[in-house]
Amino acid sequence: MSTAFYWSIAGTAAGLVLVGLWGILTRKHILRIALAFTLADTGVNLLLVWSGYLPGRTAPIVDGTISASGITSAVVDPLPQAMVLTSIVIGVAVAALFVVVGVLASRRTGSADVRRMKELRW
Amino acid sequence: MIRTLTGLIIVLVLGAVAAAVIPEMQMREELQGVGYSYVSRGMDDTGSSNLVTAVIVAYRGLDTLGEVVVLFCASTAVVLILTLYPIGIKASEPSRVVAFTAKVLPAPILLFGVYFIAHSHISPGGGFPGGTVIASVFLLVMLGSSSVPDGRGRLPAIESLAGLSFGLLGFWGIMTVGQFLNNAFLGTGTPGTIVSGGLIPLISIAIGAKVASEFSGVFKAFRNTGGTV
Amino acid sequence: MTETLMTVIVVTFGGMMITAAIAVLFVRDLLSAIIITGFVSLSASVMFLLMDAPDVAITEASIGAVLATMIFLWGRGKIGGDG
Amino acid sequence: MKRFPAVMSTAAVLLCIWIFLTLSFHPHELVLGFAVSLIIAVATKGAFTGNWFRLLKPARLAAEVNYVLYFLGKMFMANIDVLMRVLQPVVPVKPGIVRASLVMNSERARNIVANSITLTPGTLTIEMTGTEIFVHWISLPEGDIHEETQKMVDGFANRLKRIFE
Amino acid sequence: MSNTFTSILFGLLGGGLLLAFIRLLKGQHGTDRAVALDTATLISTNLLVFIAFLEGRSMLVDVALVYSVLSFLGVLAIARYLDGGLR
Amino acid sequence: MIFLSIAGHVLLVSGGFILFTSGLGILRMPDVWNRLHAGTKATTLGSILFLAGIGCLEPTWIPKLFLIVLFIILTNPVSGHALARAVHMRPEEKPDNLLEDDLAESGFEGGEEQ
Repeated sequence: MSTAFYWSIAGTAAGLVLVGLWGILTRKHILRIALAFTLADTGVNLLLVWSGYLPGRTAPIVDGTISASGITSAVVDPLPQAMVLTSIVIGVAVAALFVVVGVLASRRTGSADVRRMKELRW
Repeated sequence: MIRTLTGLIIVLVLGAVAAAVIPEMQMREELQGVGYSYVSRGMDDTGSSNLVTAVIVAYRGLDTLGEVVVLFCASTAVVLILTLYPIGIKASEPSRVVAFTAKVLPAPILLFGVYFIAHSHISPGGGFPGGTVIASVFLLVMLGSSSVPDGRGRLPAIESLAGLSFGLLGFWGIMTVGQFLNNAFLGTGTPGTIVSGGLIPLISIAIGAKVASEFSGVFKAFRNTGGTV
Repeated sequence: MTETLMTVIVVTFGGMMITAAIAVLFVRDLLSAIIITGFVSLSASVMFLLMDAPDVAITEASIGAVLATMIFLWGRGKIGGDG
Repeated sequence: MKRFPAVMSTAAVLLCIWIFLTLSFHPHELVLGFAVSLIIAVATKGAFTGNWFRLLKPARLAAEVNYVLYFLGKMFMANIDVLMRVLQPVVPVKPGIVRASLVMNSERARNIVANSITLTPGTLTIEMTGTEIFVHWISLPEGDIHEETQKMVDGFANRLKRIFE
Repeated sequence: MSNTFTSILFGLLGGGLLLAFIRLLKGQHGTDRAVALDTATLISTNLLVFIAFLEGRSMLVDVALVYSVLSFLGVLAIARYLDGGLR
Repeated sequence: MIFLSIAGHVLLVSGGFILFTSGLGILRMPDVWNRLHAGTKATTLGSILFLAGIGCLEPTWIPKLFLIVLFIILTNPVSGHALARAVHMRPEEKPDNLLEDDLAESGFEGGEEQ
């Protein structure tokens, strides 16, 4: 019982990644694929932050509530949080690029269906 | 049909892998390795109360510089593609209430953005969220009008200036103590006050300005190609 | 905060997020899919706060709620069609 | 410098917000906050508050307090109303959109009226033109609907006129 | 603050959130879903403040501040899209 | 102090109940405009009461809570109004149970007035 919420966070994150991947593989509309990509992105970010989470501790910001001496036993790991912070911003920039390229490709082929975008095939 | 089936199989296999691997990650009770080192030394090394900002700006400052470059490339690509292949639809007029709100609310939201950037070393926030908050002010102004806001030529200037100052702040460290992006040579001050953390506030301002101008540039390119924004 | 309570919150939000994620793939209207994606981002922000990551929560809220939604709405306006 | 009072009052309000955010009276914080709020106020041309110094006269203060109390009372009634409707087995609605005239000089006052109407019993502003306002009723009032709507709009507008004109 | 009381409050907020979420999934049109999103984000703002209160750290309130401001902007963007970007 | 504590608890419960009502209203109301009624009014008052309750229990947080309340009061009616107007702009999604519709009679379609 004591760690149920810990594992349910991981389950949520992994579930989001899987749902996103499934969407990327099976959907046809290019924007729907971009949305699924965003979902998978969110799931990966959750998983990363979860890997640095220690139950029962608090945020890694020093103020009146935690003392500077006992800090190593009071806060969660700041390193994954720092990575995720940059990853989120990159994620949205990549999504923007995805959407813009998708819009142009659909303009050229006349439909938003990825199966008809032959130029993007390899 | 075959597509759905293939996707389902791949996802099921990956799910099985995840179900096997994730429980192997034992729940930790203590900080270990590099995380422990950052937490135990962070306050003394950088003078920043917010250890996440300390990691982003000071310990992993070089990574952040690279990451800002990636962001720059992505936004430049978006703007470039949209400039090369313009697609135009006319935007509609907003209602009066929305137009008035778009005149009134930018000031306090800008203040929030500046607050998050300037207090990145004391409270949650930092260059990235502060920059996006400021960019969303630009978005609010665009939502409240049907025309393109001016500022042509100013956005790229701010963007280049911010990137340049990030680099120069790094080189300042080389000049004084022979280390790129060293932040402690200015003195770290008393943690928890606004003037502390050495270079961290300055670098946060540079990151914030860069993120804000890049996203604003993307939105401006969207607006220039017409459409709903 | 007791652990039971925390478990209930996390399970509630996690269940909502996964349900919403599946709904994004299956809902007929693309605009609705975009709105539901916004909801997933906002729930993720609450999850980040529960995991004691306020910086990440702020970033996710600002980006997921506004910037990503705006980009997808732009694309929806340009492409059209629901699939 | 026609906008000087507006810019200064915006800067003052922004400085208050800054102090509320930081909860600190350290000189560095105050100097930084003052500089930032001044820059933002100049950049946004003082649009946040307009000229608030004019609103601080004692006679107007009484009108403002009167308006706020009236508005809060109405908002409380609105929620009781919505609550009563939602908790019934069949939600009783009688919706309709009614036009009312709203003639005020100040764009600010018109917007305050529109937003107040949105937050008060059973009404929602749908559209506002130069002289008219369109209100959606959750349940149309008894009697002549146009008269009742006009009475409701004027309840706000007349109280605001004492403040802004 | 007693445990039962906390549970009651979480029940109320979470219940409201779940009801709004059901509307978000069920809603017939995009507009219904946008309305549900608006409500759900406001309830979540209160939930965030409550979590910060239970953790006892005032800095977490900043998250609720950003959340309330920016969720408004998101809903406004959706509304502006709906009111005639396509015509 | 005991008075503040009691007031805080009462405010919290009433605020939470009103927020719950808003969710219920969103689910139960028959058409989109009536849902907006529940969504804007109830959440605004509910947030005010709930945050006031938190403020009673933690008096040092009052400034920040006040800012949140201020922003909710400033922004919530605007988003409600924008959504309501958007519904009217989309004829295919407009509810058809209106007993009176002056706006459609006035021929207003949006976009053309200055």
